[in-house]
Amino acid sequence: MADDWAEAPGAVAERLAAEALIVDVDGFEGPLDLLLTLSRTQKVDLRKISILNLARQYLEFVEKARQLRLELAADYLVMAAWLAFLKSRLLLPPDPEEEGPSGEEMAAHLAFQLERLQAMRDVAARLMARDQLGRDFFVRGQPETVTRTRKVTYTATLLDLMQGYARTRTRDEFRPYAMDREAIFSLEQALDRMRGLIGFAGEWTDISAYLPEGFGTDPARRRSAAASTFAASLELAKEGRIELRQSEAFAPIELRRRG
Amino acid sequence: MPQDAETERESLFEAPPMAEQERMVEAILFATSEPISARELDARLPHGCDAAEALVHLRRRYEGRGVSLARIGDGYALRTAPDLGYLMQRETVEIRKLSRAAIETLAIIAYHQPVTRAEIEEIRGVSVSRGTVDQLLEMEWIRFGRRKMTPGRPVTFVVTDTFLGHFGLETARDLPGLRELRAAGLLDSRLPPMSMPGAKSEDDEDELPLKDGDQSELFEE
Amino acid sequence: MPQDAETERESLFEAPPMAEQERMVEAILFATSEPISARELDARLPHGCDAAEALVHLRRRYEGRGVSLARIGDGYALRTAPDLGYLMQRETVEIRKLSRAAIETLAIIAYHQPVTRAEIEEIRGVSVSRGTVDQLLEMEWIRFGRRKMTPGRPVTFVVTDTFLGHFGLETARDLPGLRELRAAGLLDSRLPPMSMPGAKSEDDEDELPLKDGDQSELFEE
Repeated sequence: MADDWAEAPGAVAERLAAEALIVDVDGFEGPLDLLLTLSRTQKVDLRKISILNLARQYLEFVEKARQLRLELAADYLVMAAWLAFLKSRLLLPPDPEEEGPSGEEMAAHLAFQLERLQAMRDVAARLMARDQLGRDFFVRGQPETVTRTRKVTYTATLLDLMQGYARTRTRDEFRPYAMDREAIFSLEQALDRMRGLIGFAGEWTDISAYLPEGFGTDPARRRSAAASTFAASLELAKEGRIELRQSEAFAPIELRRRG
Repeated sequence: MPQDAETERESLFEAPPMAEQERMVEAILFATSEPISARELDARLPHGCDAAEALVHLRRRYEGRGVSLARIGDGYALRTAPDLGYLMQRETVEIRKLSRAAIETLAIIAYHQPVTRAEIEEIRGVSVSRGTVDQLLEMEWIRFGRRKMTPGRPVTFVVTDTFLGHFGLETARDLPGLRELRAAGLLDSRLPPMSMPGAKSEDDEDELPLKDGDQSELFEE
Repeated sequence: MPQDAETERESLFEAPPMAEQERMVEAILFATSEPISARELDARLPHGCDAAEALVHLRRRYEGRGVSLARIGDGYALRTAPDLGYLMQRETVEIRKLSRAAIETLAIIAYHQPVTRAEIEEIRGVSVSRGTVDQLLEMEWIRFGRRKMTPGRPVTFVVTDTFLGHFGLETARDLPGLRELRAAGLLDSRLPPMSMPGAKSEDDEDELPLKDGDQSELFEE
């Protein structure tokens, strides 16, 4: 390996450069950044760069890093593997059987990536070199606040008015109605209750076991609870969470958890 | 032009031309957060500048403009022209729905006018806040009617023509009665719990529910 | 109706002469440090004014002065002339030092917008740290754009008017070198051929770093 370095023209400078790169490996922002830096040693337009040379440089770099027992992040090694593959593609005659992009296509894309990254760095530098607010030009130092006066106008519709009146006049009518609701067990309530309980329903269980407490004795309340519990179990069966069965008409309905 | 001024200053240490000094003073006055004196300006301007003279030019330049050079104590500052102060105010008109308390009070006045505050409170079952009545008065939807010939001679409230105009009514008697409201399906039987006796809505915060005694009297009616 | 009365009253007056409109716009812009759009100006000026025309006059008036009228996206604002920045040491605000990664990410967003995180990573060849994006978002230099109509519907980033205002750009089209980059095809989104490192799926939102085990496997290859 050392012989190779010595034989190549300008090898000393190149080796020094390479060593400097290795020492500074933490300073690179990934393999593409490293490739871009390496490509500068070719001293040509990025469009005319020799990807083959670049791949060789990169692989030598990685090899040297391994000899120095420097730990390289995984993506550098992924790139090394890929460049080795690219190198073989570029050197060997194309295999007509082989699928995927040709070596030239891959090389062209890498060249494009390097050129694009360089271009973005150039424009980033141009952007930061522009006059900047707060450094080169300035905003008004004594902004005068715009005072906002808010005028609120209120409105109401005839419907609001009539409903409002009806509300005040019929308030008493709603009291017994509110009491009525105590005898009702709604579908929502039944669903809530059953969702919480079906986790434990491994075995076939009579659906009447799911009636809420206090709803079993009073006929009106029992009727309401039975209807909503039955409707809720249908809903849960539809959701695929439970199975239902009934051996014959009017026989007890049984349910169990599914799966 | 600016570059010329700068190179001139640097090579000959000559003061920039007055026009340039003027724009320097203009920029500094624009950007400083406080009024700045002529002495401070001199200290910030290149050597040999005459801030006082530049200020005279600048003041003249801004004469009659939307901005003027104001002198504040020892300092100078650019200020928007005093006659344009009204542009620095923005009036936003916001249309809000009347609160439930206001609507109910208004409705009772419309249906029962002339009606005293005590009567309104009796019907609503809660005390009527001064703010609610004031708001309706201010909107010119209600006004004071005749005093009632009962002990204490309480004031009464009636609705106004503005009220009738807003709701498209010829007279308050045109308002539909309870039975008609019910027939028209306007009596919402599923009231939110807020409207339950004793429960207060947010806008009713300043309203105190009447004692149970008062309320039950009403139900007996 | 109060609204009708108002519009009627306003239309009785003619719009003020253009010179007056110009000083009104001048006063409003002078009073604030934030850009204001022509539409907002119209809303604040008396009925019948034409802010857009007044702005044209005003821009001309401030040409070559110490303060100039800048256009920032949809908005207009007065700013000191950049060549006088050296006079303003006292006003200079500490501009947060951005990392190289943040600067490059910002440039990529500005030149490629709307751009996804995956695209930024493709261009830079490294993953974009959350901190970098957060910092740019916090500075209000970038914001989320529309989701891309590609699988996973990834979010995109675009630059803001605050960014444009900071760098004295009227629109993102005025970015330095934009035309050359486009002509050179460097702004095209060219997908890498399969099997390239970095050719990953778009919706790779939270990419996990490789485990140590994976790394050592690679060494053996």
